[in-house]
Amino acid sequence: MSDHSSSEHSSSLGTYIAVWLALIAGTILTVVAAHINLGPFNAAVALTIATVKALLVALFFMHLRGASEKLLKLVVISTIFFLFILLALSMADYGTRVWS
Amino acid sequence: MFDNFPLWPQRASTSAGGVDALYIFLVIVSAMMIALIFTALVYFAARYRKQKGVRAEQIEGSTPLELTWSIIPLCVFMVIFLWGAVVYFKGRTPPRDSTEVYVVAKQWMWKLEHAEGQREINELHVPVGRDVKLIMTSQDVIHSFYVPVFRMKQDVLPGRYTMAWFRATKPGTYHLFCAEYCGTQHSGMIGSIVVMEPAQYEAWMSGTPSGPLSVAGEKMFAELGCSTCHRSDGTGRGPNLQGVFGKPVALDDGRTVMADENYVRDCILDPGAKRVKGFQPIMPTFQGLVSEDQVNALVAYVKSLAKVQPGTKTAAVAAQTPPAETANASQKASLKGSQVE
Amino acid sequence: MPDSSAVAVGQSHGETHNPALLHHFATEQQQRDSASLGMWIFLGTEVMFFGGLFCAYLIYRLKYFGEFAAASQTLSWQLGMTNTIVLICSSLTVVLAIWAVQRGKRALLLSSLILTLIFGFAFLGIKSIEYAEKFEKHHVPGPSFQFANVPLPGHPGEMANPAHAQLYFSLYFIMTGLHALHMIIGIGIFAWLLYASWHGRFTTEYNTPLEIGGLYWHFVDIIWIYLFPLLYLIDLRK
Amino acid sequence: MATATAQPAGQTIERENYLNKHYGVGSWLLTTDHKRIALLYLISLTFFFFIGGFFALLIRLELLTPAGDLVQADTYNKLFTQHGMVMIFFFLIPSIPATLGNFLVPMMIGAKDLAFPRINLLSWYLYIIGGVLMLHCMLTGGVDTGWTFYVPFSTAYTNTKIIEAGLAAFVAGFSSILTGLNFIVTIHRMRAPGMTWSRLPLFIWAHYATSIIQILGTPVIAITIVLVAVERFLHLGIFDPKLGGDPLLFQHLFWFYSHPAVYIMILPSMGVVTEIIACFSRKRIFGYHFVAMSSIAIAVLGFLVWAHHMFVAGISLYAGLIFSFLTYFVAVPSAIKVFNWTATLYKGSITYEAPMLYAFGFIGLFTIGGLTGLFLACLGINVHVTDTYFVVAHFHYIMVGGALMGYLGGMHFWWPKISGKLYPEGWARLAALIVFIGFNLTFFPQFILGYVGMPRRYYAYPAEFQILNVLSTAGSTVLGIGYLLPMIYFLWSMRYGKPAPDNPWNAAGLEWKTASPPPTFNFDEEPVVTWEAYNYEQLDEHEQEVPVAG
Ligand code: HEA
Ligand code: HEA
Ligand code: HEC
Ligand code: CUA
Ligand SMILES: [Cu+2]
Repeated sequence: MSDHSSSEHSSSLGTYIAVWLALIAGTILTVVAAHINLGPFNAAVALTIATVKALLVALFFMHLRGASEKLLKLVVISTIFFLFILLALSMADYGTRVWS
Repeated sequence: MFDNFPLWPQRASTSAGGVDALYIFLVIVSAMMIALIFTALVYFAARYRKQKGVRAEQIEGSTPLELTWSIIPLCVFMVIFLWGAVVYFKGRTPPRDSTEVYVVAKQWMWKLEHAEGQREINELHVPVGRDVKLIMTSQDVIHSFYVPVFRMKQDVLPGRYTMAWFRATKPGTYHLFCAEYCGTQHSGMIGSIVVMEPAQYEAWMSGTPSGPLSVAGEKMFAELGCSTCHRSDGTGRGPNLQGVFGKPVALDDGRTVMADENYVRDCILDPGAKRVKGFQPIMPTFQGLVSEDQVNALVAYVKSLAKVQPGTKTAAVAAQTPPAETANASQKASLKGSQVE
Repeated sequence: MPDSSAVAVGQSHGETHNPALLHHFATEQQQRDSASLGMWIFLGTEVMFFGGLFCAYLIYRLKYFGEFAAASQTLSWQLGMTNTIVLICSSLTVVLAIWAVQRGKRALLLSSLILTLIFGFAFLGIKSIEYAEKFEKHHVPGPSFQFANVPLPGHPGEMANPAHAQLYFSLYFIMTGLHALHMIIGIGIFAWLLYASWHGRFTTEYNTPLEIGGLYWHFVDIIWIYLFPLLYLIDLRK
Repeated sequence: MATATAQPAGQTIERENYLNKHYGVGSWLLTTDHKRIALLYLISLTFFFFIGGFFALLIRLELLTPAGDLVQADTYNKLFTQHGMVMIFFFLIPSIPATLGNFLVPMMIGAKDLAFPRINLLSWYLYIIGGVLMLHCMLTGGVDTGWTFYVPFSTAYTNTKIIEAGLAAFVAGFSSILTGLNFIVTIHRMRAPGMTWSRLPLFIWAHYATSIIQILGTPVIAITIVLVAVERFLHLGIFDPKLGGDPLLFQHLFWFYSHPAVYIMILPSMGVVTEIIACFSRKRIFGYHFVAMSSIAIAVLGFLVWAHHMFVAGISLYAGLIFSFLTYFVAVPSAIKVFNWTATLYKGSITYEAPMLYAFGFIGLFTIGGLTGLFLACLGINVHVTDTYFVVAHFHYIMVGGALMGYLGGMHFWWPKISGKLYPEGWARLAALIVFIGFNLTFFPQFILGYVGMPRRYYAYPAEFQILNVLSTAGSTVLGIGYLLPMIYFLWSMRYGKPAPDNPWNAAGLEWKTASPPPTFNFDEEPVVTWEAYNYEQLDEHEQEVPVAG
């Protein structure tokens, strides 16, 4: 059952600092990108950067990467999947209202 | 009028038959499934009841069997779905050129206005054999317009129009129910639909004093000052509304929408949401200044203008060939946006 | 491997085990794994909790594009960015604290925890500056809300509908307010963790509460990572 | 069977068990023993069931005559609202998971307790806080929105106690989330050695699927309630069309939870029925893996279909098509289950103790309820029957005929384990029969009523609907008696019943391998599992007469 996983071996101090720097850089990048008019892509770029940042936090700070067990990843993935369903199927109504 | 112990509702519209047929199909399918399952249950229960010396036979299962009883039901389901979808599609798409009735629901009554101008409360007179389209909205909470004998139901929402239609086939007086719970007197929000032979209907119509709804709308159009901007000669600051209704309109933000009842309604109550391309955003909102009935009249008037040949500078025309100066203005605006930085 | 260094103190079952090991678990590893799985699942529920709000935001933003942009531009991206950086720094101190406790570095543990709390308060402080500004500008939804004569970005001369702008601010306050509530809870948790660490409750072997608390803190950070662009940035240039 | 602690049946000296280990109020109210918490739940749930049932009886009495004569219109509206809320949030959603699930999940997988015993207790307290709020709300004015809380009626037009009722559901929701969380972690982390995933009883699989829904669905209703409360307090326009809000957004969010929630109510019951059928036909379940996976499939697909409650609410035509289409997919795993149960009987060695009678009742009524769900999911028919008594009949068939039957069946099946006493078999069979007859008499006429066009939530109705309503009311009194009976004889048996042997049904499953009632940590030794679930073959090897209860 419980295969010995957990965060016994957390990453090294160097990794943490690097991730932290990357997060700061991401923040600055997203602010800069927001000042450029990319039309509809502003939102896409901002959300992409946010997702990368969230991934960094989850993988390194929350030790999702180190977790040898797939289970935790499964929890994360399925949560995102159901969130996606909520948004996507609501849009199935709102997005098609103009046609009917 | 009403049978005392009904087991089946009367059919009084063209779509009722279709719904009933589908229903009967489903009843038969279900009855067959129930018969199958119950027979199996009862037979197994009796045949394999515990007997001395007879042990149960352990059976793992069988993938082919599992697939059979997943796929066959799924196919049956798909038939049900498709058939249901067709019936639904028909029931929700009003035919062109139907007679229009505006419905305003409020706690706890129905107000109905014929396009010809007759106003009724909790009672709707319609002739046999004519398509009637209902354009419905609510003043307060959600209600639902339900006529069982027509097999027709549609929620009535505040803040927008919902549509429904029917064509009555049988003279008589039928129930009109409010089917969405709407407060204390929800169950008292009952009216009747009076279906009449065309001749009788004409007599009823002429016996009821009125002018067409669009005429009332026209008066309001002048009183509210709409006509100062929307001139029929195209010289106003707003688009000429002739010939607008029922056509696609190009909007400022690049979308193109159909000028239907909801669109006109939004134009009056929330002009900011959908700006017509090529015009200044000067039209004020009339939210709070006009009642639901008045909005209906205005909408009816704008619709009546659709039959008039479009003059110049309507939105539809403007959409194709935007007047030079406004087009420039909007281009400038977007350029300005990207030039910062 | 897990129960290796546990100190034997008298127990009900007469086995030797760590006092922090609850009786219904067989091993410490099992207990730790259960706790972290439990926390991850709880975070899943939190995602869906905020998910309802994201859904509302998505739908109204598409519906009232202009007003959302106009309202969004009244926010200060400078303050938003500062807060983002503050939170990121706090996340770093949280991992440092765990790193420290696993290596028995008490001083680093305590100072990281204290820093985390400071960052947490800093975030709330900045947030309250922003809220105060909204009050002054009458941007708080309700009877005193005002948003008259604000042009729509990209459409000079066209004014935003105050009711729709109010929708933006309603969602803004509910989303950031719930996020701030989570921050306050997080600060509570970390205050307790600091207290417990001070008293040497955590060892190189047993530090599950720190890890669990850390997961929560990082999660709150992630929510902000999405709120920041959605509320402050994506409509900056329209 | 390494660790079976066989006890001679009918032993007189009471062993130490979870019931008699400690005495006193404190030892119950502060317990972290999952079995005691299950009993706490059982008592509180039963209380709420009778309150909800009491409302139901008043509803039925009012509907005896077409005129609104027994109560006021407002009172009637409160009656069905509170009937629905109490039955759903305070009875059926927690019913099986919090009682039988709480009691059995750790035991069936060979654990000493749930992973988080204190959270388990917390979840009971949350339930009680929610329940007390609900009671307070009902006693000081009540709510009249229908259990669906549709806006803008609930946010702007009613002056009843929405906030309090919403808060009650909110708190109860967290109780439900915590239960689900506890189950998932327990099932993942606490299984006894050898208890692999494919050896899990299907009851566990059903609870696992249920927990997924509880965890991912409930938070959405929680935030929706928050939005309603905020809207009501401050009137922000989130749902008010006058301020640009969209009332349908509420319905989307509400049903995003509340449709999956119906599977929270039915899945555990399906789990119970699976156990019962295996035991009383002395067979392994036909197609174990398909039954297990169909539970998961129901949980996942259940999230894709919510807008089938909104076909005439003003959603787009295309959304209607999409959601109707998807709804049919969630019916397939239910079909798989029904067919597998039936197939399990084939070549079995079947006996008809009370739990089995309830299980038969479940299959029959659930099938009817489910098939009428297909009517509702069919767009063309939904337009006519939505918001009529057809819907009322559909969901009572599933929830009362299905879920509640399963719950009662489970209570009978595990009662010897829970209480250590045997219930009177004859009475139990009689009760099952009365419930079955009363149930059909109450709710079958409502299908007809619905198709003829009687809208739901009507306090007065046109006279031509009366006869069918009278039948329904008559049935509900029979049904009431059917539910009172078990309550009486269960209580009776606690004092006067014969002591139960450890395994009165000679059933498979770890819970039967420990004492009745079980000791505090469930097993005297940690069990090691070396056999498949439903190993009735082995159990019947030494064919001794099974001691039949009663
Ligand atoms: C436990 C509760 C529960 C369960 C399990 C279900 C299960 C299903 N429900 Fe039901 N439902 C409710 C409780 C439940 N429902 C409630 C409470 C409401 C009303 C809420 C309110 O408005 O107050 C409701 C309302 C409701 C509606 C909306 C009605 C309306 O208001 O317009 C719809 C529409 O699609 C629907 C459909 C279904 C379907 C398709 C299933 C399916 O899952 C059923 C699947 C099962 C089977 C299909 C039977 C077994 C299958 C076979 C034997 C296969 C063989 C068959 C063939 C080959 C044909 N339900
Ligand atoms: C688990 C869920 C559940 C259960 C078990 C029941 C059980 C019953 N329900 Fe209910 N019902 C709902 C869930 C449930 N219902 C929901 C969700 C609604 C929709 C609400 C809404 O529209 O918002 C509804 C609505 C509803 C209506 C429609 C009201 C309307 O639309 O106007 C009716 C009408 O007949 C009804 C009847 C019954 C009956 C007769 C029972 C019977 O099975 C009850 C039998 C039980 C008893 C009779 C109790 C026995 C007790 C005694 C005899 C002792 C007396 C009591 C005291 C001394 C306190 N219910
Ligand atoms: C101050 C001038 C003004 C007044 C008064 C005015 N409008 Fe308008 N209207 C406009 C302008 C400009 C537009 C085009 C831009 C837009 O869509 O807002 C317009 C657009 C419309 C449209 C959409 C037309 C299309 O081509 O798609 C309708 C319908 C409409 N108005 C109806 C009315 C009604 C009904 C009234 C009175 C109750 C009214 N208007 C009053 C200026 C006005
Ligand atoms: Cu109007 Cu119900
Ligand atoms: Cu549903």
